[in-house]
Amino acid sequence: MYSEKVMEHFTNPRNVGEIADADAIGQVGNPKCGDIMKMYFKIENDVIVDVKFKTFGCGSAIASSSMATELIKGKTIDEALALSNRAVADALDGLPPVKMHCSVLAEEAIKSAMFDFAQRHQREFEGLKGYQPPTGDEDHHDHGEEE
Amino acid sequence: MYSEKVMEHFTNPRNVGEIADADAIGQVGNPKCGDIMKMYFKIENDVIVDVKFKTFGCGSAIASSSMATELIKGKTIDEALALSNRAVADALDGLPPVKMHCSVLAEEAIKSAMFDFAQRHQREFEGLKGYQPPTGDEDHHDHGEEE
Amino acid sequence: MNVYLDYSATTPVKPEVLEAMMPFLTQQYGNPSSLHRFGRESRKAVDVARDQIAKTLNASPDEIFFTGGGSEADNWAIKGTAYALQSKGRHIITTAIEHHAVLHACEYLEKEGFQVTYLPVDESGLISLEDLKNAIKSDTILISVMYANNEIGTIQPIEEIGRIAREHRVLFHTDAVQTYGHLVMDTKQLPVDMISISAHKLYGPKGVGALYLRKGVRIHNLIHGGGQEKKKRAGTENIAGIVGFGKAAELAYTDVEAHDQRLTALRDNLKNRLMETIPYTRLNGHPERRLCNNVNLSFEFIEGESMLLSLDMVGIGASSGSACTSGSLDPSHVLLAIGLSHEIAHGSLRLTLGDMTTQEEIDYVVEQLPPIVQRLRDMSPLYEQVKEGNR
Amino acid sequence: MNVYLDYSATTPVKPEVLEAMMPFLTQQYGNPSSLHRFGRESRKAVDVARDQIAKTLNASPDEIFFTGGGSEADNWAIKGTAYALQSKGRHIITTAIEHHAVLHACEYLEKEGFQVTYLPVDESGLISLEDLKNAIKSDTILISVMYANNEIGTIQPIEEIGRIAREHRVLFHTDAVQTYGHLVMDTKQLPVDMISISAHKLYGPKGVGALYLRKGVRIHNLIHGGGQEKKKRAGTENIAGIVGFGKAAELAYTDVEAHDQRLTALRDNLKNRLMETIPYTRLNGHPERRLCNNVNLSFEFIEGESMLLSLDMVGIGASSGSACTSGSLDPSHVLLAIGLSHEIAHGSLRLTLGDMTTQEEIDYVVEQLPPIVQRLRDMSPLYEQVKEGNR
Ligand SMILES: Cc1ncc(COP(=O)(O)O)c(C=O)c1O
Ligand SMILES: Cc1ncc(COP(=O)(O)O)c(C=O)c1O
Repeated sequence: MYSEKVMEHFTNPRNVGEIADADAIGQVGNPKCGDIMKMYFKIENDVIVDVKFKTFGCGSAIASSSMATELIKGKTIDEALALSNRAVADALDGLPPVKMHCSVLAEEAIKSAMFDFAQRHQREFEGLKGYQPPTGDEDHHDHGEEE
Repeated sequence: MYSEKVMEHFTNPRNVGEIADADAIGQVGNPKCGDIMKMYFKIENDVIVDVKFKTFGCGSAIASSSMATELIKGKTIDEALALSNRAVADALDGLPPVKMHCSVLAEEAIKSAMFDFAQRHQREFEGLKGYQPPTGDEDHHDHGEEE
Repeated sequence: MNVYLDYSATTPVKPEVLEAMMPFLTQQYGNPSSLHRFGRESRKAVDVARDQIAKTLNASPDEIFFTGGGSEADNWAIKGTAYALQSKGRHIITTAIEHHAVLHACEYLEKEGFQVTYLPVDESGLISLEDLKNAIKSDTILISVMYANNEIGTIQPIEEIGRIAREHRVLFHTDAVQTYGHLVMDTKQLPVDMISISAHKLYGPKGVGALYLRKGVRIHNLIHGGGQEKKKRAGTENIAGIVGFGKAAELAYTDVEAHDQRLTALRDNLKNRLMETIPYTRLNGHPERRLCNNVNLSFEFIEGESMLLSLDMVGIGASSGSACTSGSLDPSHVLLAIGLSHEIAHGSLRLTLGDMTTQEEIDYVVEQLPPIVQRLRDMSPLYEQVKEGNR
Repeated sequence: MNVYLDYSATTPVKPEVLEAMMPFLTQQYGNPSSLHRFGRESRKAVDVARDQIAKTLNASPDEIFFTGGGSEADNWAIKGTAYALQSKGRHIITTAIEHHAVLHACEYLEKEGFQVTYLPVDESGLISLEDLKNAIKSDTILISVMYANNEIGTIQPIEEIGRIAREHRVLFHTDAVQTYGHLVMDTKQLPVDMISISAHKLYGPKGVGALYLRKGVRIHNLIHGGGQEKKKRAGTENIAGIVGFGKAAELAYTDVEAHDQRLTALRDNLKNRLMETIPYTRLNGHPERRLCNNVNLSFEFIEGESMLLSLDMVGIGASSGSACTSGSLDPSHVLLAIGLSHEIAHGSLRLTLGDMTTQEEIDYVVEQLPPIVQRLRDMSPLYEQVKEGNR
C-alpha cells in the first residue's frame, strides 16, 4: 500500500517536536477527519532555520509532515510557500489516491504557519495571495473515495 | 440417487418384449413427458399367465415396468388391479420423489390393459370402478417438482 | 475405464491452478481489506488475478469484478441494469435459449413489471439479426445474448449483435460462461458492455466468476455491503478461488488456437463416427458455428436419462437435455427452441470434451454407445414401428 | 514474531478442514447436478455438509441454503424479504450498528421506496427493546438485528427481540456471521426466521456462507437460475468451499464451551493488562455481553492507522475503526453510534483472538503496544495539553 519511502518516514520521522519560542505556528486539519498537523517554525532573515511538527493522523499524514518539513528546512519563505502537495507526495515516491489529502494537509500547514508569520510581522508574500486561513471546522479535504 | 434394486431392474429388466397374440394391451404416458409404457398380457381363467412390456423412459420408468410386471405375473386380474404404485416403489426399495410418477405409470399401464381386457370380453372388475382411460394427451402425472 | 465427457457441466481443477491456490488455503489467509501484512499478501494476489483475467479479455483490470460464479454475474448484469435504468425504460431483449441464470432473472423481472422479448432461434440455434432489430423499442434498456450455448454449442454473431446494440444505444450483455477459455474475446474490438464468465468451466475452482463491466457503464449492485471490488460487489473475497481463476484463465489463453484445433479434431471424430454407426441420429446445434468441445446428438425412440445411466455403468459421464434428468416436466428449453419435438428432445445426449480428453477415450465411447442405444431401442415401444418398417 | 489478532476479519483454514476439501479440488470434480458418478460424489458431499451445519443449529437440513458468503446471505435475507412482502408493507427495522452488508442493503431499499428505521444503541452497543417495540408499525415486514457486533463484540438480546417479532408477526433476521462458532444457536428455541453465517469466520474457506431459512418462510431469490439449493439459490455449488464449511462448523461446535472459556480468559488477560498499562484508554462495547474473542480499545490522542502500521512492523496484525484505514471520511459507524467522538473513534484498536492464539502472543502484544502508543502520543498535538496538565 505505502511506498518504502513513506514507511521509512513514518518509522523515523524527521523534525518531530515543538519549538518553544517559535516565530510561526500553523495548524490544520481536524480530529473529525482523523488528521491534525501542527508545525512550528524558527525563521531568520526570511529563511527557515528550524521546523518541527506534531501530527495526529495516519501513516501517510506523519510521513507527509516529515517529508514536507525536510523539504523546506533551510529554504526561504517564498520557496516554502511554493511547495506543492504533489511535490511532497512525489518525494515520498507517491501516495495512494485515498491518501493524497495528507500531502495537501502538509502544504496547508506550511501556508498556515507562513500566514501566522505574515500577520505577526505585517508582511505580505506572493505565495499567500488570496490565502484564506482554514476555520478548522469544515471538511476541506477529499479522501478521493470511489463512488 | 437410485436404490440398488432400481439399478438392478434397470440393468436386467424382467419381462421385456411383446406378446404377438396378447389378450390385453395397455399403453400410458406420452412422449412429451418422456415416458411411454406399453404392457402386453396373456390371460387364462382371469389369471395373468404372461406379461411383457416395452418402455420409453428414464431408468426408474424401466425399473418400475420390470418390477410391476414381476409382481403381477401369475396373479389374478383382481390382484393385479389391487397393485398400488406405492407397492411398486416399495418393492424397488423406494424411488426419488421426482420419480414417483414412474410407479404411477406402471399402475396405470396395468389398469389400462385390464380395461382393454374388460372391454374385449364385456366384463366388469371391482378394481376398474370409475376408471377413465387416459386420453394420451394430458399431462396427468406430477413430477413432484419443488417450487 | 472412466471417461469424463461433461466438461461443459464443470471441469477438473488443473494441478497448476491448485498449486497457485494452495498458499491462500494455508499460510496466507489474511483478509485483503486488512492493513497488515497478512492482508496485504491477499490484496496483492487478488490484483494479480484481476490482471490475468483482464489481459485475456484485453480489458483494463478495473473493468473486472469478481463474483461467486457465473449465475451471480448473469443476475447482476441483468437485474443491475434493469434497476439502474428503469426510469429510462423497462424493456429487455434476450433469447429463448439462454442459460436459466439469464432466463429466470428475466422472468423474475417480468413479475416486477419489466417487459422481456425472448428472441426465437432457427433450427441451428442462431438468432436472426432482423428479429433483434425489430424487437428494439424506444424503452429497450438491455440486450442479453449468450455467446455460445451450453447445450448445443451454437455460437451467436456477438459482434454484429453488439453493433446493433450500439447503434440503438442499448446496453449489451453476453453470457460467455461457455465461451471463455475457448474463444478469444477482445473487449477493445467487441462492442459488448458486460460479459459474464465462470472459473469452473475452464479448469478453475467452482464458486467464483466475474463480470466484465465496461468503464463508464453503471449498473446497480446485486450484493451491497463492504467496499470490496471497488464498492461494486461486497463480501470478503474468495482469495483462493480468485487466484485459481486468474491462473486458469492465463493457462487457457496461453495457446488457445492449439486447444481449439485439438478439441475440434477430437470432437469431429467422435461426432462423425457416432452418426455413422447409429441410425436415426441427428446433430443438434450449428454444424460449423459451434464450440470446439461440444457434441449434441439426438437418438430417436429412446430417453436420455436411461442412456446416461447406461453410460455411467460403463464409466462414461455425459449429460442430456431430457426432462427426466432434471426432475422437471419439459425437456430442455433449448432443444425445444430449435424445433425438436418433445420425443426427440428427450433422446438427446451431450458429450463435451476437454483438455484431458484423449483419442482413446473417444474410441471407448464409440465402442460403448451403439449397443446401449440399441438395447434401449429394443425396449422402446416407439421403436416397434421402425422395426415393422412403418418408417 | 508474527501474531495474528484479527480473527474477526478472517481466520486461517484449519488443516482438518483443508483435508476435507482437497478431494473436491482434485479427483472429485463432478457437478452435483450431473447424473453420473462424478456428479453423485459431489452431491453427496454437499448433503453431508448441509447436515453438519443443520446439526449445529438444531435445524433441518432443508432449512440451510449455501451462498457465496455472509454478505450474500445478508443481502438475500433483506432484499428477498422486502421484495416478497412489499405488497404487505414496506417498513424495515434494523440497527445503526449492523455490518455494511445489512446497512447498505437497507439503504439501497430506501432508494427503492422502502422505509427503514435504524434503531440507536446505548454506549455499550445494545439496542433497547422498548425502542424496538415502538418502532414496529402495521406495515413493518422485517426486523434485522445482528447477533453480535463485528467491531465491538456486543451481543444483542436475540431471544427477546425474536419474541417481540413473533408477537407482532414480523419476520426476524439475524446476522450471526460473528457469532457462529462462538455461541450455541438452537433454532428450535430461538424465535428467528433467518440467520446469516459465513465460513471464513470459523476456520473455513472464504467465499462461502449460508442462510438458515425457517421452514415455511418464503422470500424472493437473490440469484435466479438453475435448480440448485432447492431452486432458491442458483449457481454451480462451490463444493470444496461447502465441504470445508461443513467440516469447520462441525469442529467449531465439538466443544464450544471449552473454546469460549479459553478465549474469554485470554481476552480478559489481554484487555486488563493493556488497560492497566496504558492511560487514557477506554473499552468499547459491553463489558460482559461481548464475544469471547473481542477486545476493542480506544487510545486517546492517536489515530488508528498509524497504530496498525506500527503494530504491523513488529509482526502484529490487528484492525481499527479509524476512517483512515478504510479510505472513507468518517470513522466506524459503530463507534460513532455508541457515542464516541470522532477523535476517540479514530484512536480505536480491535484485537480479536482465535483458536491459534497463545498466551505467549498475548504477552508479546502487552509488551509491544504500550511503547507504540506512547511514541504516537509524543508525536500528537492533541497530547500536548495532557502533558501540560491541562487535563
Ligand atoms: C457481522 C458481519 N456480517 C457480515 C459479514 C460479511 O461476511 P462475508 O465477508 O462472508 O461476506 C461480516 C464479515 O465480513 C460480518 O462481520
Ligand atoms: C451458459 C452458462 N451461463 C451461466 C452458467 C452458470 O455459471 P455458474 O455455474 O458458475 O453459476 C453456466 C453453467 O452452469 C452456463 O453454462
